[in-house]
Amino acid sequence: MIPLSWYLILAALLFGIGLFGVLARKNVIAILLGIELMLNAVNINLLAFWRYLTPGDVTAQIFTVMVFVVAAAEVAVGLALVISVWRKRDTAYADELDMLKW
Amino acid sequence: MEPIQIVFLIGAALVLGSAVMVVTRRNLIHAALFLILTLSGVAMIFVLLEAFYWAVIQVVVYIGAIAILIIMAIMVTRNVTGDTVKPFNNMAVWAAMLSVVASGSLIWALSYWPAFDQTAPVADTGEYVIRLLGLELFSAEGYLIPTMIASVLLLAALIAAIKSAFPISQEEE
Amino acid sequence: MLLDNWLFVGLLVIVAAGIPAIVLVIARLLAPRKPNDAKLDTYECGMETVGDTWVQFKVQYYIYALVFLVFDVEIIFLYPWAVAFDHLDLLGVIAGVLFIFLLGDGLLYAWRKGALKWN
Amino acid sequence: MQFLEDPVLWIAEWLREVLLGWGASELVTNMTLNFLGAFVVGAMIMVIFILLTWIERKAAARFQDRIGPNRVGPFGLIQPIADAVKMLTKEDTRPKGADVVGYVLAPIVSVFSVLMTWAVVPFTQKWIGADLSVGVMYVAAAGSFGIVAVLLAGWSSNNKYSLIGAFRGVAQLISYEVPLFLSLLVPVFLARSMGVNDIITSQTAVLFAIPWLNIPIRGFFVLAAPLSVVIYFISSLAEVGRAPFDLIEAESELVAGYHVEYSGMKFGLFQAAEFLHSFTFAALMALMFFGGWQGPWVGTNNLTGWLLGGFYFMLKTFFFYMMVMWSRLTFPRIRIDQMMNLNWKFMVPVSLVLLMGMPLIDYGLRGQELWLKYLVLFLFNLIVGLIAFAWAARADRRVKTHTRVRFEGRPVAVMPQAPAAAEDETAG
Repeated sequence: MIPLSWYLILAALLFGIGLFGVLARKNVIAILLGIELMLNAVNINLLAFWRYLTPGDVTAQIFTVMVFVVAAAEVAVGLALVISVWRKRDTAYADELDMLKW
Repeated sequence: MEPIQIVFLIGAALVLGSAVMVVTRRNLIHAALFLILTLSGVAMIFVLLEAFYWAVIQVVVYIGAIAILIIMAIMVTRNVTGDTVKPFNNMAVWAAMLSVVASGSLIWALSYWPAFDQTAPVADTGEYVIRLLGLELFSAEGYLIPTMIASVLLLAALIAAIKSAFPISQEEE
Repeated sequence: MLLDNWLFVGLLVIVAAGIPAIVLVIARLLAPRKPNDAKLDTYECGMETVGDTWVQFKVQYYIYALVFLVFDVEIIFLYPWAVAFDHLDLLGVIAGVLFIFLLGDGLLYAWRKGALKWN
Repeated sequence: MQFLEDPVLWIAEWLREVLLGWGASELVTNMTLNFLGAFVVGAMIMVIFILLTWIERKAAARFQDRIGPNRVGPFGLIQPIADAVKMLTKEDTRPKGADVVGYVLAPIVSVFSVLMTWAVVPFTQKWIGADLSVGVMYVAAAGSFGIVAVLLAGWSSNNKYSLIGAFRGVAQLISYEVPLFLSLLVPVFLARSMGVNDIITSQTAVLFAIPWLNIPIRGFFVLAAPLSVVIYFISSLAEVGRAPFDLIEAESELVAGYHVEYSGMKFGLFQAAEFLHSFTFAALMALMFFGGWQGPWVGTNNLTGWLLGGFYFMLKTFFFYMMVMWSRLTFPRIRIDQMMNLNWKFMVPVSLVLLMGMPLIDYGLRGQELWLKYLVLFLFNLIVGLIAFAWAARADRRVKTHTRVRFEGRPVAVMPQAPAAAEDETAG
């Protein structure tokens, strides 16, 4: 049997890798990739808690649904923004996007 | 070591290895392809967790839709594959340290939790769970309002995305 | 145990990836290999390739993917709804229908906006 | 257990005893048996592919008033073997600048995606690889890898044509996945289960028996949702990417779509994936809407159980495969804008209307007789279909797609001193 700790450690490591991607990458789409990794780590955690702590109750799975919905909405809007910015400014690098800064 | 543990370790190695590649690859398309590998690994982990519905949904939604969308966006915004520019900003070292600290402290904090080394209780994880999920999602005692809010959120996301990515307004018929 | 069912799936992953891989290996062993410059050139109806391969694409493709993504996520809700249908009360049924209706709304918006038009 | 009762289970039991007798542990035995099962399924599908190429060539020939392959072996039956040998010994070029890993991986992923589907397909009542509780969604998940393969092939070839072809192909595949998923939701809804075998067994319910003859009419889901079957069939044609929806390949515009640069066996694998995809969709149609292995005199646990069940399933599957081939060889290719319109402005709205109406009817008739429910659902499908077709025909008349284009003041290649009538000649 696999103890709960294995899943939690895996999720924590995946979260850390995702966090690194978000903080260190320059390209906006690469940052979005990092966010996807972090959301996946969250999902692993939620489902591990469901299986090990409350298998008779699906509340954790409802949270997973919401994570999926948020991930989809975030990707859809985020990428649309990237495309729209790219058309105006011809760039997709986070540190060159300074329209709101002066 | 039990066989199921070996399967888990293979899955975890797949997830972590390809996740590292996702955040370090210079070519964004390669990064996105490694993301697909990571997502498959996560689906495998879900199977081990007996969250079967989520394993297949992971493939359908994440690989079949989100990863495809990301690859398409990379290809639409040309010149961003980043073969020439360095992929990281100047803060990369600090970011690496911060993420090591973040995951390390997460694991450290969790290890004091009494349920940390719990093993899985016996439970019915078959069709019963899906039926319960459908019931909870669509009943007033359950989570009907979050479901409806999620639906409205998706509608809003669709409208916002089309509005911003598709500026030409051409009315039809 | 339910995981036993998935053992078959896991092994089929190996088989399903292995069969085409083995076929490719056999082809590699049998097939002749005499590459030359003209053969390895990018195929473009006999012309020399001009410029970079990464041509820019229309946003149109992206819009379809977007609408597809939203439908895909809503399917997460609809399949459990269909499975649990016998146990739902009237409110749950109406809510599901309303859910599909909202889904159709998004499609209608994209339609009216002209985003679904191929040009 | 007798051999004739169920040969597969009999062999499995025998193998298990042999392996356990050799001192293998329970786990190793289980693994070996499952692996053998997976291998048999995979190998059988590949053998069916070889058979399909023969059927394809023979049927296409008959449709076009030719004879087809008839030299190699009786009726040309050995032709596919000759084809396979040719494919294997053909030179396999890899274009300059191709992304090596992606280029090799794409055809493998393409075949992988099809073979994975067959894990949940029940050939007879008992012969099913894995009776998953999420069977239908599993099928959808396995199909998702096909899109990745298309994108991977198009991108890694380092060719403009293949990249454009891949983009078009992905746009088509993901568009038609929406009505596909929505129409697969209908059998799940009618059976209240996602398991493939559950869906089949819930189609065994007897609606009524024909008087005097005492032949029971079973509630195949095609009777409750004929319009969904139509939508499923059209979108599966498009998912496979064969004519009339072969814009992915579009020989005359994009040379060959996403697999321009592929040759030899790698191309052969794409071909295999395409053929098997059609076959898989035909099988799924038989399973989801036409009762799978159900049929007259199918017993439960005897010779007729597996023999007739497997026979019915294959009969239905090959029938629908013939229908796929029939439409491929009959209809001309449609334009890409027409294809997208057909999907987003016709099939998706219609399936949404169906999905809104059918649950309400079902809820309203909760606790009523089954045949009444089926009758009302059938009529609802019929009415929705009629209205939708009438509306589509009207909309089609309003939008003039065939306006004559006149080239005025533009240099057109006209012969000097041509007759006056030649001015009205238009390019199309």
